[in-house]
Amino acid sequence: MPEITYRQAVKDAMVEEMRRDERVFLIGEDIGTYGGAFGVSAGMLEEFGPERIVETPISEDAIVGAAAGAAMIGMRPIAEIMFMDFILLAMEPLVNQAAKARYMFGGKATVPMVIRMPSGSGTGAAAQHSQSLETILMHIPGIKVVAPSTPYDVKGLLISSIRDLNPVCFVEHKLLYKEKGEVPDEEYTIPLGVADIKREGSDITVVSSGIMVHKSLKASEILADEGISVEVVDPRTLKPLDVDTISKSVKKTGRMLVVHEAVKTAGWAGEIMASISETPAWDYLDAPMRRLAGKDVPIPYNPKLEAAAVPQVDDIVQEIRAIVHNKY
Amino acid sequence: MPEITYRQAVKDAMVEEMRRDERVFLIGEDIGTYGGAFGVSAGMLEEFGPERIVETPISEDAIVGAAAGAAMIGMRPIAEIMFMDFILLAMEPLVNQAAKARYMFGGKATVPMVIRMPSGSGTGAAAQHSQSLETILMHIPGIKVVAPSTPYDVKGLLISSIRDLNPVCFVEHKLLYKEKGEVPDEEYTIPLGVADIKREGSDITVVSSGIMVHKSLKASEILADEGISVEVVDPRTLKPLDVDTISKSVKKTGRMLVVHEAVKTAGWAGEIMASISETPAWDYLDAPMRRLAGKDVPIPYNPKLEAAAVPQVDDIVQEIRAIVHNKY
Amino acid sequence: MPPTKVDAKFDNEKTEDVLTRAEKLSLSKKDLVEMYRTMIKIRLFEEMADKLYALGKVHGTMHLSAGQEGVAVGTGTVMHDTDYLLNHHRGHGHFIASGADIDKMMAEFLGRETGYCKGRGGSMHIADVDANNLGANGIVGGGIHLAAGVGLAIKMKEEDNVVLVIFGDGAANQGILHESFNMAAIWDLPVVYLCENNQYGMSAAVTRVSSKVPFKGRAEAHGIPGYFVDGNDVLGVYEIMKNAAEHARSRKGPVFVEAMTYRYFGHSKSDRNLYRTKEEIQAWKEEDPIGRFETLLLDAKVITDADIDEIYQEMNQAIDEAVSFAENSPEPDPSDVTEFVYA
Amino acid sequence: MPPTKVDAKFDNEKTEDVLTRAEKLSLSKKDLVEMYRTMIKIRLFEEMADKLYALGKVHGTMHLSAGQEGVAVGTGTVMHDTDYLLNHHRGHGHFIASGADIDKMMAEFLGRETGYCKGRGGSMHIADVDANNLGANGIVGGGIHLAAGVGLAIKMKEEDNVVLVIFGDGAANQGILHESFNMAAIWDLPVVYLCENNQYGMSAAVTRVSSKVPFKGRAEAHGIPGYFVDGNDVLGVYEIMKNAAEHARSRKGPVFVEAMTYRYFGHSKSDRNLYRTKEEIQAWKEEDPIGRFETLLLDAKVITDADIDEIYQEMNQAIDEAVSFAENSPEPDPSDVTEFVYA
Ligand SMILES: Cc1ncc(C[n+]2csc(CCOP(=O)(O)OP(=O)(O)O)c2C)c(N)n1
Ligand SMILES: Cc1ncc(C[n+]2csc(CCOP(=O)(O)OP(=O)(O)O)c2C)c(N)n1
Ligand SMILES: [Mg+2]
Ligand SMILES: [Mg+2]
Repeated sequence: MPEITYRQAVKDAMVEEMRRDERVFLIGEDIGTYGGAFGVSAGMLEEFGPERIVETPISEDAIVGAAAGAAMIGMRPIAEIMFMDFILLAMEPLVNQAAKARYMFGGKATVPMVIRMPSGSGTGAAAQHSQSLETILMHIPGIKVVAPSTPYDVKGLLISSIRDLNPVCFVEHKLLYKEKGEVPDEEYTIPLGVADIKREGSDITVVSSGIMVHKSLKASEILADEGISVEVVDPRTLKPLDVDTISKSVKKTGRMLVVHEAVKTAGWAGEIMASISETPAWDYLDAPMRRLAGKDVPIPYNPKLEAAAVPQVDDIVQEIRAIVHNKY
Repeated sequence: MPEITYRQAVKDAMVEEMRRDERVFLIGEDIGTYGGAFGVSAGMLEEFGPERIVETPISEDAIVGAAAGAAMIGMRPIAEIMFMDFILLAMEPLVNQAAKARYMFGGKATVPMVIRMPSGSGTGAAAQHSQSLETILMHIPGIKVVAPSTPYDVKGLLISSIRDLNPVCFVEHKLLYKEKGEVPDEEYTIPLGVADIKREGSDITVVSSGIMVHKSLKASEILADEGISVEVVDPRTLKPLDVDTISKSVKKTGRMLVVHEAVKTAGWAGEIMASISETPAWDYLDAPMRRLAGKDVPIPYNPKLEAAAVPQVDDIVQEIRAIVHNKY
Repeated sequence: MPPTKVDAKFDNEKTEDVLTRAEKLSLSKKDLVEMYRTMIKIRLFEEMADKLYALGKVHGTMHLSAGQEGVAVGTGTVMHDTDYLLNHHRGHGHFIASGADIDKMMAEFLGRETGYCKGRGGSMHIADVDANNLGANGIVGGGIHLAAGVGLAIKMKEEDNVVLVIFGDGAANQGILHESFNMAAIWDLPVVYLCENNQYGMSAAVTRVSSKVPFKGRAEAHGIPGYFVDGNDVLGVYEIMKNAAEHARSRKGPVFVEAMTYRYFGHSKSDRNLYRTKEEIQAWKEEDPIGRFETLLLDAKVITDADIDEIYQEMNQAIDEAVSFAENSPEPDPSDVTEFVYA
Repeated sequence: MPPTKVDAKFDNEKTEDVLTRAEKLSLSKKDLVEMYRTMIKIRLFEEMADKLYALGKVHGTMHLSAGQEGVAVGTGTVMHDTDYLLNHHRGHGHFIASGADIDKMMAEFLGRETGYCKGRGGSMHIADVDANNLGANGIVGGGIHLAAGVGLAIKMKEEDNVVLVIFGDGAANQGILHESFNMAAIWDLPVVYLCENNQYGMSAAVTRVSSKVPFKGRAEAHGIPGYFVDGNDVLGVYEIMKNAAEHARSRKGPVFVEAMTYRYFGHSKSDRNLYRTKEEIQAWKEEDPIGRFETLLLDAKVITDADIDEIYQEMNQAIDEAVSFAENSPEPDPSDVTEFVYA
């Protein structure tokens, strides 16, 4: 299988779907000649023209609203919000309109749209360009939330998201754009709501997504040398959440750590832990469920502070050690 | 002590603080002659005049932004957002500006503002006027979140919120406005971050806030007849959260149920459960921690559906029974 | 005219009698009667809704548009069935004027499974997506961004219709109007913006919370043609809306219309009307859109008193039937509460 | 003039030579030299920042304003120390022109504890709240709502200053501008809105994404006086901004100014400049605000070539000192990461 980048996988999924289905179009800021702030759509303007690569004014509220309006009458918009932080300018159309239309109208509307948004810290862009806000989106009935960690997952999940009949928030991690991975040439999809076991292990289940999957895998390798066997479960879709796969893993390992970059308080680790409490896996727990998450701070500018604000490989290693060695 | 309504307690706190401190002012839609959509500020225009009861256009984004701007230069605005749902139009100034200014500026700014917002369902106002979005606000570093359940708590906490140097989201439940309770004549405050045990008990800890405190108390009475002794802990301040009081209670009872009206997925029950996992109370648990929350739906219009969408007394009773009788 | 808050000349001061105007507008006598009938239907329908509310049969809140029928019917008569409608919270009249089935509307108010939204939406969210009615909206200004997207999709799909988005004077102060205007203007979208200025946004007099009225300057700042019309003159609304819709339909880009009118009922059910006087309400009632049109039609002998009686009788009967349809319809089953979240 | 995107006449076409203009504006020769010096300071400061970035010493991204010094200095010279400033992401020039300490700025870029924000903010969030600089902003349009509140608070506190809020042409399409304009207009707030039109919002040419330019019609639609000025004519900016600030200062309400200018560097560090031509950049460089002013000053013998050399030397030294101050300053301690969340 050829290796492509995460960035390329996003683009390939969009390009292939746009070729397949003329209802699909891309809308957002600087997505044409500039190729998007992260270069994801570079070259798409040439292939699809300005009618389908719709470059907008800086008006996030109207971008998301317009995408929702177009979706309601049968189009399949993909809106690019340049940084996830800016979805905060468009919560009204996303939450009050797109997410609720189907329900409010008694099942008589569909709003098939995707909103792509790069999340996360690590680029030195500070407090207003580094947030991980996926938990907020998970809390809104009617929205699905996808957060892939590999090029393979990106492509398969983005295609499914575009074909989904609901508003899907597709959370890309900006530090992963350069990450490479194998992706088949032939078309494939990954269903929304299915987790993936990124590494099998027997001592502890680590649930993490996006960039934290990679950090967790690195931590697992380090720990393997110490004889600690870590299973890394990547939900891939945060909503709907594949509780089943996680709970099976926890039943097997008896321990769980959730790792996310989003700030700790009211972050989605709580959702995973609450979900596990609701399954029979609870009875198999040999240690308290734990979480390792972003500190409760806006992301600082200084690179050392920035690194200190979110979980690093070493933090994960230490936390797993503590859990496995019954320090809690 | 005289009995006053929850609505009156909100007003009394605002009026007393406005008399005490001329930096305090109220800003929002229809808060003057109309007295606010829920009648909270009725009469305040007469006492304080239009300079301090600042009636705005319908522009939530600018209301919250303006409050933040005024706070940054030393005023103490109280912004009324007519329904909590409309804070979604003002997430940018709240989250990207007000919450972060202090941190981004290296501790050199303070943004002492309160945003009051009525939350919750039960009035037949349907999907866009009935949300309970407090969890979203809890997830934002720099913001405090208060959600009182009684007139006494309202008054003491609102005064503290107004005097706090940070942005405080003050979540009122619209079905509680008519609720009566004792409130002392003399000035008092309740510190933010301190939970209150609303009922003592020994078999199970129920953590709930706002209207769910009342429903939990009713459920407790019913269960008392069956010999189940319920302790009801009301965090009052959802952020910062008084984990200590909750964990002490759980240590004592060995069981915990979190009840909130907010939808279940990624709702704050997860935060409580995760916090308990992080305390020694975990070891005292005799049953899995459970949550009872709003269903993952937009609030429907039909009254029976609307009632079915959020926990009712009977649901709480049944859930507690199941936990105490080891059904999980 | 009563003491309107916005002091400006309308863009189509009328000069001729009703039949001459009608002829110029290619409206037959039958059309005129139909317009009159629809106005009556709306008025009676809302009075019934108010009654049912008072009886505790309608849940929640409700925003009545009595007094604003001139705007609804002048507009509804212009628009095509294939046009998209993004309505606002005070939109019963517009929906009826666009051809709604009042049985299903009433059933929705009563929260029934047979209602337009199967009882999930209520008055504030009433929609008929299959018929291109994309819903009323509980968010003030909540259809304005959607409109840009619908306009964009119309262009992409090469449909030959337009989208009409309706909002109040209060909504005109939401920032989204600016974004939507700008988008519609740069992309020449077939959007008709209709601002129904009923003098108040809840308790806020339009002139107190708005920098400059009439609002058309806000559209013109984006190069969008703006019109200001007497909303209580149903033919005037028809005329201006016809031009406006034609502008959008012939792909000349977006257009903005502001119609001056007045609501008689309180803003919603919690309104104690403290912010306006009885005299003001009375003065506007003397300019009632139905009353004015009725007088014109009677004077021109388009209808007789007997016709009027008959129309009232017919409409009352239709509304009674709607109520009984609604009351005899089943409520949703509470166990279905989680249906319809996802498609 | 180079091929500006916005095709319109400036509101203050200059007719006189520099000394006559200066006299009319009550600017002494010393003032003129000071303005020139500040422009040089900004230019050299940013060039150094760019160098440090290339060396990997500056983290993250940075938005340079080289080419826009005319707007910064024309404006900064007008404003009072007591005025509030709400700056934007491309605001180094404005901050320096308002009297910033470049040591603390450089230290902030390098993420040091001695920086304006103790290394927590960086270029995009640089602020000096004690000196009434309420911060740059990473959100396009993110200061516009704050400005209404600052203006309101100024009125409440009966201060005699004004608030200046600066934003780009791209930001002018955010809906919040409409809300803020409306609020400022109805309450007569002392807000000076300055739109720095550098022809692009990132890669978006202003005329492609904006319905109508110049933007002043958008202010005028709210009854707010609007001005359009050549931003590369520092005296022209000074003149218009002086009138504008005076308007707000004398409590006549808000005012809007749009200054036409151009940025030479890419939008930010990821910009490959694909959306514009070298020729266009070159054409604008021929209208460089520093070059134009320098020529005027030389022609009028306000300065000599030797003075210029000296100014450059002095400024380069100051900037080198700033760099060494920054480099010798401590970084924040990572264990302090949770400080400053709450007051
Ligand atoms: C975003 C938002 N803010 C506030 C409200 C509460 N509200 C409902 S209708 C209304 C007044 C709207 O005024 P206008 O747009 O003039 O419409 P009208 O009610 O007069 O028909 C208000 C403030 C809301 N529903 N949504
Ligand atoms: C709300 C928001 N949307 C998008 C961006 C990304 N962004 C940063 S600067 C910029 C262009 C701004 O253009 P303009 O306002 O003209 O200012 P300029 O950069 O030209 O000085 C964009 C799109 C942002 N920071 N905030
Ligand atoms: Mg109105
Ligand atoms: Mg620009």
